[in-house]
Amino acid sequence: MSFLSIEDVSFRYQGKNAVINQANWEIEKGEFHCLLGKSGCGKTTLLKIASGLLPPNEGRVYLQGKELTEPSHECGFVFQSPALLEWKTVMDNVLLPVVLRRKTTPEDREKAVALLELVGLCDYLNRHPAQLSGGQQSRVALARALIQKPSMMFLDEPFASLDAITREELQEDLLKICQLEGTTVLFITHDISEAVYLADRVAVMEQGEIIYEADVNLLKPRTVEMRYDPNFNELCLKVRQVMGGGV
Amino acid sequence: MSFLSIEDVSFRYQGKNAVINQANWEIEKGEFHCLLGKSGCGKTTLLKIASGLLPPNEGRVYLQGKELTEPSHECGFVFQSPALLEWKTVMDNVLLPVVLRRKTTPEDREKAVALLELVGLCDYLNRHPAQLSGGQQSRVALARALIQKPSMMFLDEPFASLDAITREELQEDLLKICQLEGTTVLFITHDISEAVYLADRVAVMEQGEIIYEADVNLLKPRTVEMRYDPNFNELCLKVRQVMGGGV
Amino acid sequence: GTQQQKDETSDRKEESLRVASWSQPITEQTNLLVDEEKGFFKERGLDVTVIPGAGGGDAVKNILSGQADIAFTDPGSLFFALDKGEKLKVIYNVYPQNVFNIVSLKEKNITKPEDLKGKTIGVYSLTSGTRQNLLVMLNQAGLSEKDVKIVETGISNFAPLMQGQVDATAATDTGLLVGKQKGLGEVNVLEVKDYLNIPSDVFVVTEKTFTEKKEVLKTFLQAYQNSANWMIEHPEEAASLAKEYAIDGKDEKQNLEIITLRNAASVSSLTEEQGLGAIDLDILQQGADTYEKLGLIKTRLNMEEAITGELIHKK
Amino acid sequence: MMKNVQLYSFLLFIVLIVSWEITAGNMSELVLPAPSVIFFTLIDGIKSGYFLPHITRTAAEIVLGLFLGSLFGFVIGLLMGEIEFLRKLLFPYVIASQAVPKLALAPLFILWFGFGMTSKVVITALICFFPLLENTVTSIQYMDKQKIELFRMLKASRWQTLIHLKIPAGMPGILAGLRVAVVLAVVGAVVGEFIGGSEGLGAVIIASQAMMDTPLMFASLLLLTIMGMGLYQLVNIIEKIWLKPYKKGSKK
Amino acid sequence: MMKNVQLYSFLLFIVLIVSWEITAGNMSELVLPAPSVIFFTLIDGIKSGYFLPHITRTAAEIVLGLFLGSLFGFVIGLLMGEIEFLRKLLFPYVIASQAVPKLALAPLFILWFGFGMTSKVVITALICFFPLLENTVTSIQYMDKQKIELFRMLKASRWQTLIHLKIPAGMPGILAGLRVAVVLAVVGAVVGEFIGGSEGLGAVIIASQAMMDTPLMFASLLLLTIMGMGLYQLVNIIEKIWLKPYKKGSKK
Ligand SMILES: Nc1ncnc2c1ncn2[C@@H]1O[C@H](COP(=O)(O)OP(=O)(O)OP(=O)(O)O)[C@@H](O)[C@H]1O
Ligand SMILES: Nc1ncnc2c1ncn2[C@@H]1O[C@H](COP(=O)(O)OP(=O)(O)OP(=O)(O)O)[C@@H](O)[C@H]1O
Ligand SMILES: [Mg+2]
Ligand SMILES: [Mg+2]
Repeated sequence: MSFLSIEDVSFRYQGKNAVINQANWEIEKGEFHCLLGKSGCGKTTLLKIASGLLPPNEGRVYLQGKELTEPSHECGFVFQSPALLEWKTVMDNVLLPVVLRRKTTPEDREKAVALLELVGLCDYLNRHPAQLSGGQQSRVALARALIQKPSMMFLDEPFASLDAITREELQEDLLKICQLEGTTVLFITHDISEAVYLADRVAVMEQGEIIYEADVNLLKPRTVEMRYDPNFNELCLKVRQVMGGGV
Repeated sequence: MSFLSIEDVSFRYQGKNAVINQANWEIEKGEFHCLLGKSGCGKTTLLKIASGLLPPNEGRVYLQGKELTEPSHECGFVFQSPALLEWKTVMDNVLLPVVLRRKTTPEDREKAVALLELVGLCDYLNRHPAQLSGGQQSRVALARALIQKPSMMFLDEPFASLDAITREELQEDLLKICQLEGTTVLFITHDISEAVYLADRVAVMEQGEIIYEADVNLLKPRTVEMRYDPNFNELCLKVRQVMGGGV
Repeated sequence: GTQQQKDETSDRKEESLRVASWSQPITEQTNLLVDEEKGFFKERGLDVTVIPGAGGGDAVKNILSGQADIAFTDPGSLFFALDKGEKLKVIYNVYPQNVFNIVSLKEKNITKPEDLKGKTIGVYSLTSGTRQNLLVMLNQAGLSEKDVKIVETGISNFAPLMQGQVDATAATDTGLLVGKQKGLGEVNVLEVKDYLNIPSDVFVVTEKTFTEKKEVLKTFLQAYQNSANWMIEHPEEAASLAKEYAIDGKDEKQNLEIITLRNAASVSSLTEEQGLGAIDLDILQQGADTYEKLGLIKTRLNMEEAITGELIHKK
Repeated sequence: MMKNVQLYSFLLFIVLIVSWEITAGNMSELVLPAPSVIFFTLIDGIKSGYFLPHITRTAAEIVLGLFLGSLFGFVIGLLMGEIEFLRKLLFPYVIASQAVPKLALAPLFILWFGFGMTSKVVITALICFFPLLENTVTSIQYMDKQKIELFRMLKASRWQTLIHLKIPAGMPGILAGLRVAVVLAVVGAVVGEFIGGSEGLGAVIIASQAMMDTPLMFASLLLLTIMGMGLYQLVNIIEKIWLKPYKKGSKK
Repeated sequence: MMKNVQLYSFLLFIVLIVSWEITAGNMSELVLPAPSVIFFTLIDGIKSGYFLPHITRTAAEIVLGLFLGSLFGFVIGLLMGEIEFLRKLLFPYVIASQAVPKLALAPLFILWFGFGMTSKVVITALICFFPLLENTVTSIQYMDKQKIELFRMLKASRWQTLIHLKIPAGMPGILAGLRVAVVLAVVGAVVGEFIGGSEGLGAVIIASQAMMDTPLMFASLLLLTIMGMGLYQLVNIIEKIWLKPYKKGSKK
């Protein structure tokens, strides 16, 4: 039984054409899957369906064998835009998922500080979101998702507004954390090499359909050198071609 | 005389440490400059100062020899987040700069349609921003900046939320348009190869200072093949190193 | 003589005259409201406008501010204004009879003013004549405001009486009439006029208007006398016209009863003698003195200065 | 669920009316007339044409007063929202104009605006202008900083920024102010008529009180409520049309 | 510029007072008393202790009525904002309660709540509850869809979403409603005292009207204006403290 399975899911926004068309997908426990696709092809929509935020018009989503009809306690989500609460400090934004579940403890605060340190924002604890740069905001959103220690994570282009260096550091950190906690991940990105580097399996969407999927046969844990591995480059090229790009 | 020149500019947000520290920069007419740097290093701030949105605490900015104290009519700006007006359709959002200047003519509408076609959104004219995907929104913002035919463009990570393929197409288009109109461009990105591919000159910022600058000696117009040119790769690597990334 | 006068005035230009009333256009003032139909004023070359108000004070203020020429107001408001040093003239006594009374349920056994001691008494509003007349009545019985509890009950003042929230309530004769129709049971009524018959309403003008517009005022008063006479002689016609011209004139039968009451209040032994509108100086002076004694006004008023009967067409 | 609203609404209405009828049965008509009595009074009054001139008059005052009041409230709200100087300068007078009970100023209003319809319209306008002013001032102040920067970059004039950004973005709040204003306008017109009106539902209320015709008073109050509801619903309809694009995607 | 506000404000005040003084000079004191006269009446009344019990009484009614009214307005606003069913069900009664002039219902209020302070507090509460209700309903409805999704994803209960998202995000609008409410509360208390009050500034106004002591009436109106302004400023101070984080970066 897969951890998450998407079965024959279709979706249309009110009165519009189908945005997701008969999509199928399975993720085993602890796997890291990446979803690629052109802008507007339906990645975000599929992710919202998979997480229970949107009910599909057709088909079903199962999480650990149970049909998913609403978001589950075990899932974390990083949205495409940071969605921080402007009236809370960075610290309080990160602690939000905890606050909603129970009283925060000093350990929670320590955990939050550690996560903010991880994303390189430990000097910004008491700032408000409007006082952060774009990339800093998206890192706060990432820290907020990680504080729940979810067993399943949905990440929608979490690194899109980060520079190459910071992004690579965070990729490493994310991989480490997920491996440590056995987190299952569905990750959207438009950076092909990022997808291949992170994923156990990549998929490409086009106009609401999953048109390509492939296992990534690279050793784990990944190292920076692998980015220059011929296998790696080949797979990247293949994905590029599927997505419709020339050489 | 340079088209835009930034002289000894420093800036601090209220009561905080300096975010921009004695920055100097010159752009000649028609040149395409790219600014790179880690997230939070001050790129957006510098761009806002250069465009006259923020007054520097120290130093001056000159546009065509005149000191810049407020945004100029000749400049276009693409913000890091799309900043679309939710209550207007895509079409009206694109036409906004025109509406603010004069009555729109049928030619303006044709122009807008052409630009939306360019960014791949001609089917979405009558949608509202909330009905678009993240990447589609940022493309609308780009079209909005282009409709003014500005002689100077400031672009803050305009392609951050676009997939590799769409991004490359738009890079080509942007270069073409700028060459045609002789537009001077200051472009922020965190994709090193994008910077090198697009720019006549690249600069790297770190903690509010410009720590590296280099001319890009590649032929113009750029072709896709150049991305695999050894010169190109060497420059990318150099920039990477300056930014603090390993090999 | 009337016919001749009519001819004289009809070729003159219409003189406009504004009467500030203490109320809205109500049934009891029908004679003032039906000029369109009956032409009491028009025929004499007067174009009379009635300005509504909320209380006698408004009427006085409206003549003081020049918004009106004649105030249709109560003596209380008159005394207050004179007390403030305003120069006013009473030119006509609209209702020589005091129409105020104190009503209590039979079982309370209040038959004389002395019985009011220690009771809770409702008044329509602190601004209204009900309160002042209540005080006058108490004063005649040697009581003061401190001996009773006065509460404001709003204009539907019989409701709290019936509900038992007040022991007695100050009202007017028309109010009592309507109240009885609405099922107010057996009641005891103490009439203020039995103790001190201060007039209910008078016409007042400023001294300036008095000197400048004597002739017009004279004509007006004569026309008003005619109209009042008409109402006394033809109460049914007035009652049916009130249906159209008065805001509260929906019920013709009730109109007739109100008009009858007002007709009765318009006449007194003095008016029998001298004609409608005759002013009794003594009683107004007594009234002013009582007000002063009650502490309602601060100065002693000499009413002789403020009263003139010279504009009234005598019998 | 939503289809049931009508049903429940109707049921609640019936329950209220019936309990009112029962309560009123034990009480003098002077205090609380039964709904049936009020209803027949209303029907009679409408049939006989008694209410017509009063309704027309009051409606005219409400509409005019509301128009003037909300226009002023909106425009002065824009000015005060935009110009801090004006905000600080005018605010004491605005508060003064609101904290003072209009009933107390009757003679002044008559002095300044005559005893005709004007004074009532002015009072109505004065009463309903404040909620719109306050909401406009507030709504155009909390703006997305990014959008303000966009408009600065596009060199929009202050006026253009208002028209194209601040007003549309603040519209939900402004309309909330308008909804409060329309309801207050009804009260305003009636209070205006209390102060020496000879026509209009407010005058009818005063007269009916004097006549102790409580059913007539309640019938007038009922008419006023209906007017208030009608206006409120009108604003809702305007909102639905105007704010459609906001709701797209911003509400489920 | 901003330092000059005080100066200009003061100048405007002087100009208004002087022109009032001049206008009043040509007019009967009964209609419009001069500011100097009002001022001395006020000082006298305060020194002699005449005003004290009335001020205390009215202030108590305002504070209590405001507290109850805004609490109810806020809570019912939240309920009606959250639950469309309640919104549709209750709205006609809310409008009815507002469109009806309270003065007209005096006898009923006295019947239900007695002659004491209760009826005044109830009227005050009833008058000031509407703006808060309306603004609360509106403010918690226009929410950023993304944030709503965030809270759904975090499995926040309806209550938590209110507390942590909708109320803080709607706070500017809610406070605008509160500002309208505090000013209306002043009017409410006074209107309440018109109906059968023997203490309080409203009763003073009525009594002074009856005795045509216009300066006393204006002095009372002045006191009411001062109360209204004080309350309004209090809300502004609360707003400044509470909304500091909103303004950071979201306003220049
Ligand atoms: N309004 C503000 N108040 C205070 N500090 C701010 C404000 N805006 C930005 N900063 C700080 O200034 C620094 C530079 O911000 P800026 O937005 O210029 O970064 P950036 O280089 O554009 O980053 P990114 O790539 O993440 O967009 C950051 O450390 C940020 O926290
Ligand atoms: N609320 C909406 N109503 C109608 N159509 C929508 C809505 N949201 C998205 N769409 C459309 O659905 C399609 C898929 O959107 P989605 O956000 O899933 O794309 P995406 O793959 O995430 O794109 P991107 O990479 O740009 O974020 C797009 O064409 C978009 O225009
Ligand atoms: Mg997306
Ligand atoms: Mg930036």
